[in-house]
Amino acid sequence: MQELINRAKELLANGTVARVLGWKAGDLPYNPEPAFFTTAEELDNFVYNGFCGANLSKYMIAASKLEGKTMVCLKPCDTYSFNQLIKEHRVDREKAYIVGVGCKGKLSIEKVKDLGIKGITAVSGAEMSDDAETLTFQTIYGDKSCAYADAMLERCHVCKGKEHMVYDELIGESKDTKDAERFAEVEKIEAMSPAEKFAFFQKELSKCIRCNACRNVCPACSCRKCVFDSTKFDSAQKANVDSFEEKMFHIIRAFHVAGRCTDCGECSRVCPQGIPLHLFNRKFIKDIDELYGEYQAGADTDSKAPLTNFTFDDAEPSIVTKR
Amino acid sequence: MSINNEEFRPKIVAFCCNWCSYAGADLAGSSRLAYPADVKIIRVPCSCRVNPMFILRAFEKGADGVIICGCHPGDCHYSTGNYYARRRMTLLFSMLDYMGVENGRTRVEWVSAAEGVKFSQTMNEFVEKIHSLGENVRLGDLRCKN
Amino acid sequence: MSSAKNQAERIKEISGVNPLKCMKCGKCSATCPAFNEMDIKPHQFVSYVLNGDIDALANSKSLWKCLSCFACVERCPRDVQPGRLIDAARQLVIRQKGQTGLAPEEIPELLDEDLPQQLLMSAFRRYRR
Amino acid sequence: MQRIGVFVCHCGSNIAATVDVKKVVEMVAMEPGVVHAEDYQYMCSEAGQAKIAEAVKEKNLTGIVVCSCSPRMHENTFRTAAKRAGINPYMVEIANIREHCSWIHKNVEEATEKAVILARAAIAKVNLNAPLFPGESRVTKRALVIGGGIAGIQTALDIADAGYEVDIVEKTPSIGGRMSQLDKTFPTLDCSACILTPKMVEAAAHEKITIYTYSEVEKVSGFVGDFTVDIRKKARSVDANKCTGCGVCQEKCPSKKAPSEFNRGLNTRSAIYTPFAQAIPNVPVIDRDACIKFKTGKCGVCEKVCQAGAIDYTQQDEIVTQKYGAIVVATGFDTIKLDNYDEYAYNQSKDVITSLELERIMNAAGPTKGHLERLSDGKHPHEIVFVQCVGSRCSDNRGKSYCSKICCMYTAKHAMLIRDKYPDVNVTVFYIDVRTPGKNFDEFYRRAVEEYGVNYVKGQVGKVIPQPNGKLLVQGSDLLDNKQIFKEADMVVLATAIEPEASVRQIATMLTASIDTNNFLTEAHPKLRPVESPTAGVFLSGVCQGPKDIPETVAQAGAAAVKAIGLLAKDKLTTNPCTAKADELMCNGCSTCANVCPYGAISYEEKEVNDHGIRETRRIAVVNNALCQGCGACTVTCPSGAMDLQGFSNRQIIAEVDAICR
Amino acid sequence: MYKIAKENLTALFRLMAEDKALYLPVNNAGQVNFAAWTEDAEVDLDTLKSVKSPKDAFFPQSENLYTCYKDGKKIKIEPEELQHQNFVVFGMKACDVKGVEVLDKVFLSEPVDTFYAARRAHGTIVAMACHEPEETCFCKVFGIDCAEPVADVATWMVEGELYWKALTEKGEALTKAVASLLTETDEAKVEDEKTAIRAIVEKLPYMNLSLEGWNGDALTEKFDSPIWEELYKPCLACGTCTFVCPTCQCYDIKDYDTGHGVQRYRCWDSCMYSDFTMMAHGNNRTSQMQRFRQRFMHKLVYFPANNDGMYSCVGCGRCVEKCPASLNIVKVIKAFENQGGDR
Repeated sequence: MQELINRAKELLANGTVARVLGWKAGDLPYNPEPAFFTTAEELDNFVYNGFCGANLSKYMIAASKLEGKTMVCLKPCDTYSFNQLIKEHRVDREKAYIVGVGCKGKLSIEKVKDLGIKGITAVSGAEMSDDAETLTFQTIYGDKSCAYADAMLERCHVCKGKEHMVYDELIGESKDTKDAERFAEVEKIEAMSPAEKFAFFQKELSKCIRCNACRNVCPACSCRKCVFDSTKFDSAQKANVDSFEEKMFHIIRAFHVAGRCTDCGECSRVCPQGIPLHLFNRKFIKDIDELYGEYQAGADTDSKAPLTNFTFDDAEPSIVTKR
Repeated sequence: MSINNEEFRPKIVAFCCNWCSYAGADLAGSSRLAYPADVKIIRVPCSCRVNPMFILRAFEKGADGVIICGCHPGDCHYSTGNYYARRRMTLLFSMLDYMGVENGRTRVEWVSAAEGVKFSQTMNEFVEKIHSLGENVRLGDLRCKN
Repeated sequence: MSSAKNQAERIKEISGVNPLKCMKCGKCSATCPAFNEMDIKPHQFVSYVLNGDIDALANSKSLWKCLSCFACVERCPRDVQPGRLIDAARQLVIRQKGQTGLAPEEIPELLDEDLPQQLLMSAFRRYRR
Repeated sequence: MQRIGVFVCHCGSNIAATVDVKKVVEMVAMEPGVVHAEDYQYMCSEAGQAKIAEAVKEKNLTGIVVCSCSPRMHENTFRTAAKRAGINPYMVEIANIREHCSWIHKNVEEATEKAVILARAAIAKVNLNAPLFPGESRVTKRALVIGGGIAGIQTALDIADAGYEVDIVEKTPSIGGRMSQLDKTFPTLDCSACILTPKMVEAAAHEKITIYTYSEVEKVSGFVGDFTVDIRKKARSVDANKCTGCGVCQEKCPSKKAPSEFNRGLNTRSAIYTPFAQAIPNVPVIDRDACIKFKTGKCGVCEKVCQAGAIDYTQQDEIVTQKYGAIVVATGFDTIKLDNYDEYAYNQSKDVITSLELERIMNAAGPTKGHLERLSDGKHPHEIVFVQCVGSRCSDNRGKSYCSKICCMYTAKHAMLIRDKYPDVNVTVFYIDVRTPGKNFDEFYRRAVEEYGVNYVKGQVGKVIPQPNGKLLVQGSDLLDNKQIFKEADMVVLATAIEPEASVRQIATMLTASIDTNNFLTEAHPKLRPVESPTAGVFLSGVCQGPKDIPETVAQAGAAAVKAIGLLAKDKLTTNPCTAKADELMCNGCSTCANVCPYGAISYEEKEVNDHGIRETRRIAVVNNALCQGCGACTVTCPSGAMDLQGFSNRQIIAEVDAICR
Repeated sequence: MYKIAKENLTALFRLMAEDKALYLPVNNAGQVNFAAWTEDAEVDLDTLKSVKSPKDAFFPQSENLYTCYKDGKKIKIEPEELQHQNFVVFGMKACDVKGVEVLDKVFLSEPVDTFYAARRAHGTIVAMACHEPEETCFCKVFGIDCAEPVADVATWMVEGELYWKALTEKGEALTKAVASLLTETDEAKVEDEKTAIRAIVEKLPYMNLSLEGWNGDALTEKFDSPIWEELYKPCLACGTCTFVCPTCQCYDIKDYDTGHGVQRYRCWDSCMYSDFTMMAHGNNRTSQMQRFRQRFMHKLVYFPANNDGMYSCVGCGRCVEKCPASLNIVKVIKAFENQGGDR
């Protein structure tokens, strides 16, 4: 972390960048927030630890409009999003000085709390410097601990790997934290009967409060005006009046990012109701991989996206009934 | 043969591309090839004009089945439209299936302007399928039922 | 008849070959090193399977004359791969007879340093299922 | 709110027998926006149209719904009627209650109910219709022909004869193309040069034709009627205005080791060269890779011997920018590479040749001065084997899946010519099928067999094995005799598959013309529009569209010319108003829509917008109405819905859906 | 003071649900929210905070107002029925109860919101003390005592028993209705529990948060502060904070075409949304900074200005827990405190 701060100060000082986009220490041990830093003093509040899960690439859309370059800290998986944004002309590569930061798996405070750890006042083991296997918490109800991996975000268990897809320089080491099959959950649902599938999604989506956090955090959902906020489709609804609206919203949300979604997992991370939203996106990814060939959005900036491409002998839609 | 109100009368929306399938439906008409009146056709320039939102919208508002018809692959009036439609619909249908919607409720069929018989047959089959599936309860908006 | 049909299906399934793709150019026969030994020629194999005449095929000399060199597979312009059909037919026959011509235990004593590996593989293909 | 009039047609009894039209009128009258509803015997008749006009006037209608036959039948009729009555023709919608209703249903109650629903959908749509106006774009009265082979020459001549300016861009130093490399042509056996050269000369002399040889298309922008093209004139190093074409430079050039492209590399040429004697223009080119002056700085022989002082070593590439109304692609073909076909020993023996190489050998101006001899040792051959379908009709990935179409005929030609000139030579042709559809084609082939004694063997060659004695052992099958044949040949001629000229890919990309998996350009419709590309204003001539022989190529060249002339003859183009349109404030500039547009109609502009008081420069999609054909692919790929299709807008279609489902 | 053993709670719920609707914290697919009680509902009284606040019970996320439909050429209007069935909300925490008080200020002052008023009239709140407050809690800052909730009935969960104390007439009535299941007891255990809770509260990190300078008079100074420009930047403009908040009261009114008529309904709105207060001419808040500022100015300045100094924040800490960008009202208050507000 100190290396990052030093480098950021250096880049600010020598005029390479006009600002730094990273994370600022929060007021609790686990809630750092994305932040822009413009001076060396501000950088004293810079933090980078296991709780810095936020994918900063989307903030670069706004930063690309600003004067001068922005040093942005991107984790390996964030760089896929950044590439995808370059591809869609939403960020300016020239305006970014990308520091690829190391990542050893990011933590979910929700998972920690699910383990019964509450009243947290201090955390150790979440720093990037040590390779702790265990997280230790000081709480008002006594000291608690848990395995690092048990507190990791779902997405880190299916990590895409420790390579950065785009960067100007790399600082810090990464670890491939993959210990689960990416499509295992999707396959589990696919194996269910239609009634079970329906019940599963109905139950999950019944929790949706239409807060739009999943959409707003998504680097692929970068529309100036979302179709669900627009009058053009007569689809601008804010309420969960009836279960259908959530289905419409979530199907279309996933469909609109199909072939563009890098599977960064931010949607599931931010959902206040813990809906496994990645299950929608990942279903599309799985289908695309199986039907149109392996495709990883954001692995490059010039390949043709699966939904803006075709081959003459693509599968017919009836394949759905045959599988 | 009078209409029995008790009987399930499905609402079926058929999106037909202007150049092949709509003409195929016209041919079915001029050849007097009957299919149930439950099918209502919406004319679109090309199957690639069909937005997944239109399909979900139809289900929301009470449709029991939605079928999309376009030119045969390779025969698209706009040369490539139906290829895009094919991918979009495949993914959408797969998602609906994944969410537990009965997968016979949606269908894509390629019908050329010369295939009046195929059009009529397809519609007969599709209506029959929807009859076997019954009313669409999984995707409808309750407010639209009365 | 129906069993012949089944057998034909079985051969297609084992080999993964679609005999309908054959355009009857004869390049397989043109290229076959064992052509003269064969009573049913490689290109005929394809049409025999196509026509479901499996008995004739099963009883042919060709089945055992094919060297499994796969020259026909390599050169077939339509990707029909007659060699695989022959292979599959042979397999079918061996399975039916429940015999296995070569046991792995026998290999070491048969082994000759000058023997090409390919021949060994070929022998396995032919004599053991 | 619109003021809508609904007109329900009886169509005699066609509709009225099954649909209770009075009931329909009664029901639709209650729909929102409807201020007038009536029925009539024949809405399309003069009297029916008059009723529409009358209602428009009396009730001040802004929109019209006609419940009648298919819009494919009378949409235009009613649009015209509306226009005459003073409302925008695009404010008319048709509810198809004949083909889609009365003709297929028997139960009156059911059919009437459906007719009402179809009418409601049309009314719901018209409520959201907006007047649309076809645009106009100008037409530059000049055509570009890419490729100077027989296809390009013929197209250019036809267009020029109609009185329009035409430019031909040819990448080699001379026009003439593949046909100039041929010796004789089937089925008449007349000499290729004798029929081609006059056309070349005519094109060169035509006052309306400008020929850019040794030139390539570098960039294309614009759209139908108004293309702007950059042509790169490669440096020739010879001043075409000064050169007299005397040929001394070529004679004296000390560098003579460059392989001759014209002779398929069978012999060599000088560094300064014209590809062949009848080249047009008859101005040589210096091959800078082979020229000693360019390589070492020393030499300059050509400059010294040129009396006209035409040699100019300092010449640079030049870019010519020109506007065109129409573009014809005539890029032609080449034979495929045989690297994947080791079994034919093409790369191992000089005596295994392609048919095109045989053409050069047979030609008096060719490497052997027209004598049939083995390239390995110059000996006269006695046994020649022809192999058909080499690389054609291959569904594996070594060759091409299609039939090259011309091989059967030229092989018959070659066999016949050889047997005619050298009766001592035995000719064997291994064939899979002999395909001779065409006027006098089969007769021609039969003559080869019956009169010239060419030995046709039904079967393919499996292998060609060069022998130590210099002969070629051909191993083939004779399927009719069920035999394997071993034949010792002196020469083997391979009927090599043809494929589109490699440069066509780049050209297609520049033109946004689509291309199929074999790199042939796609036609707008395989049956009905075979010489047009789906991209408006781009036409296809010759083999770039698919394998063809000379007469077919010439016929297609003429057809492409007529299509181009038809376009150039117009002063203005009327554009379809049902085009896509991007909402500037919603557009993300992500380029997704442009990626699916089959017409290249979408481009991007950095544009300053005022988004509710926030002024900023944004990348925004702009649709070119002249190019957009209104398919709507872009509208669905646009996630925000910024891209919409006029006449079939999202809201309109949703309104129809709602009306049907309610 | 009464008590009931934890294992008898199901019987209690069943009894209450006999003639009333009963809402209480239910675990649905891993998340605890207030929902109607059913026999197979997974009731969870241990989780401190439901994801959404229980304000839905009185101010649902969406509710129909009236329906218009066509009768020939005429249009008929059918108003939605007001709440007429009694209901109980069981398990609300002290902060959530205070949240309802905030909503009362909005909806029960003139003009009275009849839909809300009907629900308040028919609803009985059974509150529960917070056994183990968490680090995100800061209710004490707003004068709330989570050890002793003020509602129709107050309850405490101590050592496997629920202690029950009616505080109002409605509470007495409810107590009477379920008296068969309750046994009388003294307050000794509850007093210990209160002490214990208060001791924990003292240790919470946010307990010393100072609201100095936040009041109705601070308008111009706070509004014009440059701090907002920095603070809002990570904000994603989602509505999480507003939708989990027990006091957010903004709603939008929309129409839904059912095909048979048009339903006019209202649904929660969020000041974080770009179309918040969108009017025909556009929006009077054009940037996310302005919308972000609106939320906090409303809670800490505008609302107290109009409601005798009452803040419209109750320190429940839900936004602290749920904000995807880790922003929250505490950080805002602290930022002003650290930087002097008008830097």
